[in-house]
Amino acid sequence: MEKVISMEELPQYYSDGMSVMVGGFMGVGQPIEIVKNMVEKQVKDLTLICNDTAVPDLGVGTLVVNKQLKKAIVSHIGTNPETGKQMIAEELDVELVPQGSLAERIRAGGAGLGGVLTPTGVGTVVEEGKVKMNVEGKEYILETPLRADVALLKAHKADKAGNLVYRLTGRNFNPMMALAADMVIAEVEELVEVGELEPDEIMTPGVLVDKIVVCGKGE
Amino acid sequence: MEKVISMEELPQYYSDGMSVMVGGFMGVGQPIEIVKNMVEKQVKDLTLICNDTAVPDLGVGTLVVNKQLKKAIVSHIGTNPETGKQMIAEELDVELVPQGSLAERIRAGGAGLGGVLTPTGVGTVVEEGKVKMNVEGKEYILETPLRADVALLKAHKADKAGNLVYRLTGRNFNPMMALAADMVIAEVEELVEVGELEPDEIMTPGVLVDKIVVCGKGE
Amino acid sequence: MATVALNTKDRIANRIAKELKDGDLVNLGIGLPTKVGNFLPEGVEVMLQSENGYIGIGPVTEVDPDLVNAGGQPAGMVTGAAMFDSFMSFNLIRGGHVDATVLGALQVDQNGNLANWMVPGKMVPGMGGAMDLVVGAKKVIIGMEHAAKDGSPKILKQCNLPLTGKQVVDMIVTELAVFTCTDKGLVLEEISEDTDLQTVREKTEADYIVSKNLKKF
Amino acid sequence: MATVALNTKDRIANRIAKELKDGDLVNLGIGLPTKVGNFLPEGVEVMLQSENGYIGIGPVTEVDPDLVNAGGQPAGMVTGAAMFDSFMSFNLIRGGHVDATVLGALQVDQNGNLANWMVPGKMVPGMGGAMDLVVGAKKVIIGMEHAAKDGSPKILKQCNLPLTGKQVVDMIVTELAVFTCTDKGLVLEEISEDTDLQTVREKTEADYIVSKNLKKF
Repeated sequence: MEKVISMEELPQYYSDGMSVMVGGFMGVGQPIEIVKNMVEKQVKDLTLICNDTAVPDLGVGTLVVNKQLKKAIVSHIGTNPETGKQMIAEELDVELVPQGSLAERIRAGGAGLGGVLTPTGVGTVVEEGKVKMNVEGKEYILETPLRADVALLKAHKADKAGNLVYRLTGRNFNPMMALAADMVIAEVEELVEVGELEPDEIMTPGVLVDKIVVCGKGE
Repeated sequence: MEKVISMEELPQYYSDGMSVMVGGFMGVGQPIEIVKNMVEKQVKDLTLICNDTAVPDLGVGTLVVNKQLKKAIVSHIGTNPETGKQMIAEELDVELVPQGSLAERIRAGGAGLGGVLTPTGVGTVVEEGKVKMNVEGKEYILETPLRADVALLKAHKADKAGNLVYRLTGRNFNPMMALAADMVIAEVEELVEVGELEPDEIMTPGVLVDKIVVCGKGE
Repeated sequence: MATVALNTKDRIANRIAKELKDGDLVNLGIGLPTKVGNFLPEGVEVMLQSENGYIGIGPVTEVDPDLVNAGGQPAGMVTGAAMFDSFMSFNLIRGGHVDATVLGALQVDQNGNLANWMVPGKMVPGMGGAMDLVVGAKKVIIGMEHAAKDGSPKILKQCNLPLTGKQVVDMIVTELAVFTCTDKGLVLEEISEDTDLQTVREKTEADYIVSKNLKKF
Repeated sequence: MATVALNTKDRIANRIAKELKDGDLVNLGIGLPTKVGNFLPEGVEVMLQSENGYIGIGPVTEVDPDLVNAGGQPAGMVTGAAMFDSFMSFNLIRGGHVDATVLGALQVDQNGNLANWMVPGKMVPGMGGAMDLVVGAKKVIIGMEHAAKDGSPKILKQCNLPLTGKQVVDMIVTELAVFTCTDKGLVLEEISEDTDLQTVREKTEADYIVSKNLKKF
């Protein structure tokens, strides 16, 4: 049950056509080094689930530029013109999801729920094709679960059992994604021994994390 | 915006017939001193939302023994025989909710959702009277939001802005209840200055907490 | 404080700042709305929330790669700031815990509908957190220039761009006017000191009622 | 290890322990199931999860008022334990992150239905986390004495007490027998060394198939 692996061992978990959740918000709290490795290895036809497509030269933004995505399920693409360009050219299928609904859908996928009823997007294009329900006089949209084959997280610290601690706004979508994929891999800045993290300080329990790649602070 | 109040100032937030969420699991992580005060003040006809009714001589268990409850929405009453007795005598309306569904309902109430679809309780009495939905071939029950007039929390530490830190299994339902009531009052063991808690260590942001009562470690 | 002439955006931000109350939890959108924080009246302290997971945005004292605002730009934090994940962030936003949000707009209409996330075929940045903010925040304030760059009105009878939210706007503040959205439709509450009713009427497509207590700002 | 005669409950716990795999996340119910932790085979380390919000239940070294198990009793924690709230606890349980749960039962039936939370008019402890555990855990193992105290069968054709879950049980372990719940119904996989097929048949109301590879335990 050794969880710590090297970057060289990582590609065995990639496959063309896989769905992949990637933590991070505009690249912050994103496993930049793992993404670089995926660019290098030219994994293709990916379905990306992420908050945004960052910027062209950072993190998941480079996957877009490098045309490795088949589909992107994200809340925002405005900072990466390449995403919009590929979308308009119909080279890339972009499903835009309100940020809160994206968080809900990932959590629902990770928590065994069939969906949640949210008021977000009622009366907008977001409701198109979705079940709507009225609960106590208010309209809601049923947002359904999202899961992925692989989740790629970024943590500040990990212990060897996979317990994770995030730092500041690097936390964002990472804890939810840890619940919602068949294989969960964390890029971490610092690795410590089991027992060095306080039980109350741990933000993602190690049982959710399958593999850890130690990368330092990155560039 | 002074949030710290004394126990003597607390009763202004009580009213007969109010609904009250109380944190704690078998009394652990429960605002025991505030509950004692509610017993003393004989607040009555309460609707209690809590994981359980503890034991007869502890925390919310004493509210049951003292017949201050009209209704209890809980997942477990087995450790307080008085609850079962009053329920069978039809003196107390007990709504038993699966523990995970109780957590979901409180979170939904606090997060503006219309409900969640859970597989928990399908094919049992729990589904009676509830909407059922089939999502991708699996049956789910719609569990609807819960909110309360007042939430009573117990935290290990608070700063004067109301930022809270819980300790070990004292956390339980407290963070969710902080989201789901009109008035949120925390009993805390220790009060510190704003800035003494690390931003990453805070488990409930102070904006959710209206009042703080400092009680030390209790008995 | 010496009176200085404010530019258009600052004037809008300055007026919006007066809507915020001491202790409010506030979410400011990118661009003009961000400026509102610079004009808070004395004695009014608000906590600023950022969709990407914290309360307590403050001035940038040193650049920390792990600390950015919802626009991905370097951010700071105030004493007492609290961090959390995106899930909790939207519990707060959707659950009515944010007292006010200030957002920009492409179009607003007299029914309180808002369009601010895409122009079909031209620009599709995505909604980010905006759709959650407009349904969840207790007060939705739109801060924008009164007309588009080509002079066409932005306050319309009916939005024709895809909506961000339906009947969600509470107040519109431009360099010319302040409107509230009510059950009876838009109400013109204030006009700026250097304009008049006629000018506002000409630059506004929407129907509106002029308040009996019309004020100048 | 010297062989010692085990009492009924320990024998059941001992057999169940062999079902757990190294690295599993396991939730043990109150009572008999708790004993399973005492009988793990060498080389098998599991992490125990507690509904009230942690992973890593360990022996009690000192009583800490903030550290209890799901029965409200003083608990300990192992090195590497992680704490969280009830909401996260049930994300783990319902979301299929718990590899196995061991629970007691009042009744189990040949369709894998389970009743373990109330006896109408007599005893209504409530379901606690049991209903979530049975739908969420990857493997649901029932550990119980084969018959009720009055000798009446507990493994039935059909439960007549209110259900905890429908078609949720994967395996039943008693002091006499091990059954698996399959699409074809119950399969008797093992009988204990000091019983025989006839005795098991007499004490079991449910229909079941006897495995071709019937083993002794």
